[in-house]
Amino acid sequence: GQSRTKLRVGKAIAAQMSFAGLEVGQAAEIWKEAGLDIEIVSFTGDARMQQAFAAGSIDIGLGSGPAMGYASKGVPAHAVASLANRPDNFVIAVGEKSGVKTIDEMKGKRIGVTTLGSLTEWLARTTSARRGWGPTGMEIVSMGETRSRLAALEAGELSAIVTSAVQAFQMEADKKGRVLVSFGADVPHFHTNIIFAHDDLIAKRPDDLKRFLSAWFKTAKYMRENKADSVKAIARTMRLPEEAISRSYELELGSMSMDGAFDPEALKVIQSSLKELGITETPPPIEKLYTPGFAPVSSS
Amino acid sequence: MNKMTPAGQIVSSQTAAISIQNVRQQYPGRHSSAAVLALDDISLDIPRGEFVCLLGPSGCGKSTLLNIVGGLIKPTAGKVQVSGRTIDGPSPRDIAFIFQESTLLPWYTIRENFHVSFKFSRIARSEWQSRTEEALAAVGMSRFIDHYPEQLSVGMRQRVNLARGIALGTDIILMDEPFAALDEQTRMVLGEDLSELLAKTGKTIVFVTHSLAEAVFLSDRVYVMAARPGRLKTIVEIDEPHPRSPDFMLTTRFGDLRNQLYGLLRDEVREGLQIERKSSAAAGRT
Amino acid sequence: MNKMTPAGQIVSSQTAAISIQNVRQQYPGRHSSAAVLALDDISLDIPRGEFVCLLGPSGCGKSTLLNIVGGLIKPTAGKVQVSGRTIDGPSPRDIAFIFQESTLLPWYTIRENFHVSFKFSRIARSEWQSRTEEALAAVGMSRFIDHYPEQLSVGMRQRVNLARGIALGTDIILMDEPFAALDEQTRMVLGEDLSELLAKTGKTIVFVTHSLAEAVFLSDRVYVMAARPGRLKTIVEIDEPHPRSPDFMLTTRFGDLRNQLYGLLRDEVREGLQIERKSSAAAGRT
Amino acid sequence: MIGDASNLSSRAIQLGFLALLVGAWQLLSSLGTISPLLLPSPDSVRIAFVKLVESGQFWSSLRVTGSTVLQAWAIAMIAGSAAAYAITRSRFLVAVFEPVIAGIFAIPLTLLFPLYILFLGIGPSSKVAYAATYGFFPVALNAIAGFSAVKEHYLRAAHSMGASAFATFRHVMLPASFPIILTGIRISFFITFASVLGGETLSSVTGIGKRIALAAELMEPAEMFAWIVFVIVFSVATNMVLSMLESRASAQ
Amino acid sequence: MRMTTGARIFWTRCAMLLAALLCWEVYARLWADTRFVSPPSLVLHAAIFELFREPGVIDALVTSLWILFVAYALAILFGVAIGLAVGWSSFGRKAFFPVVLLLYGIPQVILLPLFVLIFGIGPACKIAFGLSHGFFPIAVNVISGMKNINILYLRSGHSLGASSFDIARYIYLPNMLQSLFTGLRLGMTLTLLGVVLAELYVSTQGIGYWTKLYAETHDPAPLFALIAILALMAVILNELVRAIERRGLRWRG
Ligand SMILES: Nc1ncnc2c1ncn2[C@@H]1O[C@H](COP(=O)(O)OP(=O)(O)OP(=O)(O)O)[C@@H](O)[C@H]1O
Ligand SMILES: Nc1ncnc2c1ncn2[C@@H]1O[C@H](COP(=O)(O)OP(=O)(O)OP(=O)(O)O)[C@@H](O)[C@H]1O
Ligand SMILES: [Mg+2]
Ligand SMILES: [Mg+2]
Repeated sequence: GQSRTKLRVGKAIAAQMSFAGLEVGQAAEIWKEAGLDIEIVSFTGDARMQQAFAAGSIDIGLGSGPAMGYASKGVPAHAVASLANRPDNFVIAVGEKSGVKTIDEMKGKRIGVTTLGSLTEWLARTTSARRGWGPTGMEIVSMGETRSRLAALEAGELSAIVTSAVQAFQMEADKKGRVLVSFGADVPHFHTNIIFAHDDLIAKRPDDLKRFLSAWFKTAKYMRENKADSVKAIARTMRLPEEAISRSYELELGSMSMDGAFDPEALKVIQSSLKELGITETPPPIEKLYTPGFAPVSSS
Repeated sequence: MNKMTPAGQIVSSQTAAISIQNVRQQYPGRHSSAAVLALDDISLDIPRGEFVCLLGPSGCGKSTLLNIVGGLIKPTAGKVQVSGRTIDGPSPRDIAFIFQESTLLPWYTIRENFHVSFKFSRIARSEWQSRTEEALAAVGMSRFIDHYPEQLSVGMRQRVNLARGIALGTDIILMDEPFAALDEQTRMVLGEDLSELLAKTGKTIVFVTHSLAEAVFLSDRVYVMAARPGRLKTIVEIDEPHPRSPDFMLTTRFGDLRNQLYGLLRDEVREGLQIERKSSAAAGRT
Repeated sequence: MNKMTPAGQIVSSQTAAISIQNVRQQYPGRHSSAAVLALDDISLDIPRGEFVCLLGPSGCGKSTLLNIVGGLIKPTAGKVQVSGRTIDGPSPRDIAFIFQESTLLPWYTIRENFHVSFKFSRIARSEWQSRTEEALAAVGMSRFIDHYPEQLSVGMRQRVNLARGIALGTDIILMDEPFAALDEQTRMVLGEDLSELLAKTGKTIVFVTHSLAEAVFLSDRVYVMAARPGRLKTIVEIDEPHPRSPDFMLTTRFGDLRNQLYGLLRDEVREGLQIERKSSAAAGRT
Repeated sequence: MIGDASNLSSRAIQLGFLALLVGAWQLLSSLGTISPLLLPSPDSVRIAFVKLVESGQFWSSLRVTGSTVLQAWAIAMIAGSAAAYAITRSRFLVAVFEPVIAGIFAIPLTLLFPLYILFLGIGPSSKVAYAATYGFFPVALNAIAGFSAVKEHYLRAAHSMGASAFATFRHVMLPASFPIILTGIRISFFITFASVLGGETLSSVTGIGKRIALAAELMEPAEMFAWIVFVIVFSVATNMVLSMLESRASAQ
Repeated sequence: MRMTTGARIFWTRCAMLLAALLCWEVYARLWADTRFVSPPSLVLHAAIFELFREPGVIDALVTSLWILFVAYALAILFGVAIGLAVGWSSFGRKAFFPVVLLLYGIPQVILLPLFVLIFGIGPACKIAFGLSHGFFPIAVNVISGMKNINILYLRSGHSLGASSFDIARYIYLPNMLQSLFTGLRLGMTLTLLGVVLAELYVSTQGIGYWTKLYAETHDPAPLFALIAILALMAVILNELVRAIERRGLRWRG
């Protein structure tokens, strides 16, 4: 057939449902139709993915909202579209053994997040701040991958963890914990996930980038319209039971952006969060956070 | 003591310091065909307070026998008794062993080597220093007390090795060619020392040597061994009191005894070598 | 050739296979005070085709000298010429070196040891097998061709070591006490072989020994060394054609020569030992 | 005299190498082809380092990591050499266990790190256990190699003098196999150190590894490299102590 | 019937393995939290019915195996060569050994981004990173193994006119066989570790990717199966090397 444009697309973490759109798009041959050949590269956190941008190893990256701040550190990549907005798909889950029943009991307790400076940390801090405990009202511990967090929970070292809804539901299914709160209500205006593009791609091959974005949002629409097929593809990708995926599917898709548009309110929240997370010392101007002109994308 | 006995005689085991009874030693080879029968049914008794030599062609099993007596090798068959007790491992309180090759530990100086040996043998620490110095002086090696073994010549190492064995002060000393790397004069001086030591302290010494003169000069009896497989051929008695003076070497009796030993060994060695040469030459031709 | 020369003479270097000129060797010690002067200004020439012996008390620097001639140690001062060329490292095409201690590699069988040596010396592969077999037969060790060195007795190892050095077929052979661990009979047989080899092939052989009889029986001249520091004392000439028969040993000339050597060495060794004993005893008393 | 000259020139070579390394680093970063996010300039690292040292806040991290490393390393050394000693008592045991030890070491333990958290929590003890596990193998394997290469000859001599098992170990086996065992101990140190850092990166509240991870996550490469300087200084210092012990042991 | 020593060793090892698996099975079934520990039977089941049914996993394993192989071969090559060069003389040891140790002291994980920069995200990066892990134990062991040489053997070699290669091949190598092979064993595992770490850091469709996926599920069986297969790969390469070692150590009887 005709030669397709190659794009190297990074995922900040391997197993996240909204990022699984890449595989769903592959299964549904949406990338192929758009003339794209994408190579999926997964990382163990936003920082690593941003380093890969700096090393010029990837063209596009799917990461978290707070990672927008890395551009001001000199990473040659910028946000080009929103991938997911309200963090409905993120929750605080408590371990069965912790004895914690409500969020108010979490004050002064240990909570596990993936990495410091990450979305999960930010969510934990925000929750604490909203409860009037100050940003460090809960002791935040970074624990990397899921198994470590679960292990620490099991060992009684942590009372709760910040995790995705899918994981939390799986915990409930295992009778090892339960969901305490979802973040959606706490943070109505937010960009949970962002699509980043390397500056070279933005400057030199804007058409390829546009083609990618349009295909991505076509995938998003497809996911919304074809739940059954998507669940199957996602379950395969994430190696989780279809029921677990199915259960959080509405939540996840509810937060997924269908056009990538940036929300000024959300940008402001992220801008102020960068300092809280310690990513930047002074909040960068909002215009520096993203590159306009690519979103919104109409998914025709 | 009943002297002048045929090969394989049994001295009353009351008086025997070492009694070797029907000892056989077979070394396994890689294939069973390559196995070597080093000793074949050796029996002999070594009376207490005697200086005996083991004499025999190269490879006849002298070191093997000494190792067995020292309890370092378990014989394939037979047993060894030392002072009436059957040996089942080294008996360091009774026996000092001077190995054919230097066993000085290369990572210690001569002094440290002595001290470690004393420590191994559980000799009181207070004696270490004096024993070391005396023993080294006796072999003319005092100057090298703080040298490492590798800084010594081969003969010097051998002297140190010898001195260390004697310094342990055991009743029985097994020496495996302790003089091999020494010049004749040094041998003689050290040999006289040994003779004197024996006369003074009544130690039992078993001594392997290749020098016929040395064997005659030093020993009360010479056990002559034959090779392939190693076995006892004859015992030659040297009836001359210790300590012996160098004049003994000038007597005709000394010459006769030396010649007797020479005759005992000569044919065997020569034939052994010759036969092998011929047979291998023949094999080479086929 | 001008024979019968005083110590330190210079043979016309045209005819000299090895010419040693003002060689000094100082070994560094841990402290500069512990440094050992092993050789002090030695000069001597070894004529081509001769069999010469180095004789001297233990530790006088014989091995050191041989190592220097072999190009294995760089002397502190002086130089060595072999066939007119100044030596600056081993010259394996001209010189074979037989070490005082066995240098058989323990991880190879005897056969493999030979082959590796031949490989090192760049000898054609086609000759390996026959050279190995012949050399081993000559020392009566054919049977053990597939044994590992550690499965041999010390004397057997020494014979193999000797055979390997000779098998290299160089014009000059340096031997450092190759017979030390052998019985007198075996020594004699192998010595006669060497004598024959010399007569047939005109090789130059430098031989270190502690046996006076051996020195007289084998060599054309004996270099007698003195110790502390090692230096050349005298040269004794043995004017008897090769190959020599065992009957030579029965002549009075043989006895006289032997006694001459004995006298040359005796006092020195004895005094050396005695002085040290006394001085150390004195030191022990203070 | 001779020793001094070769000492001097070997020091010179080492300094030269260090200069070369820093020079190359300087050159690379001033060329600008490598993003300073990946390779910060030596100067910025120096500034960050000085800042760290002046603030004094490095001290607590260094203490936590240092003590974790030393504990884990000590456990690894003792357990490793004890196991090796026990195994080398007989050839049969060596033949049975050496491959087993090598085989267990082949498991990528890093993937099982969560189990250490499960059993030991997120405090230093999980890191100690994790790093000690990793550090055990090089010590054990090297000590097995070292002990079984000891010349029979020396053992026999000690045996003939009636040496106790401990004395034989202390005066014969240990010195004879010292270089090889020391190598195991060295490798064990590096692996232990790397494992502690890795463990701290994966989950902990303090320590240099945590600091490095934090600096990496916040994209502060200069600070990250400054922490690495601490790591290198610590490991060079430890190795110098080992080398000193080594030259003392084989003093000549 | 009397067993040969070889057979006894083999059966003892089998018995031990079996006993260990049994203990693990019992522990995992009775007490362990099944989200972290799987009994071996389930691991086996997962290997057969999940891993080997998944072409992606098989491809990843095959890729990893050859990456491991290449990285290991290079680690041996460089480790032995540089080890020999440094250990050749006491001056070399004194001057360059500290340099090797200094380099070893730099935590490699931290330099991974630089590896990615230089070698890209393909196999080259993983090979280089595996090599950087496997190299050091080999080199360090070679250097210390050379120290134990009996000088007489070297002298004898020189006197025979042996080339440097000859000396390395016939004297140094056999003499240090045991420490060399210990280095090779350590190097094997660490090479594997390096490859896995690189894979975890950036993974396309390699074992790193699958490891991360399986790690996120609440069923450890496939993860354990994957780890077991990785270890098995290392053990097999190890045993291959051991066969060579055994030939070399025959002389010890
Ligand atoms: N490597 C060394 N380091 C320091 N000193 C040494 C070294 N080798 C030899 N010596 C010293 O040099 C002197 C001569 O030693 P050498 O080995 O040449 O003697 P030798 O004549 O061969 O003695 P032997 O007959 O005992 O073999 C001795 O005093 C010895 O201590
Ligand atoms: N470890 C061993 N393995 C196999 N065979 C051995 C071993 N040790 C000795 N032998 C064999 O046993 C025989 C006797 O050896 P031994 O060392 O006792 O001889 P020896 O009389 O001491 O000779 P030498 O005078 O040469 O020292 C030899 O044929 C030798 O090959
Ligand atoms: Mg012997
Ligand atoms: Mg010598």
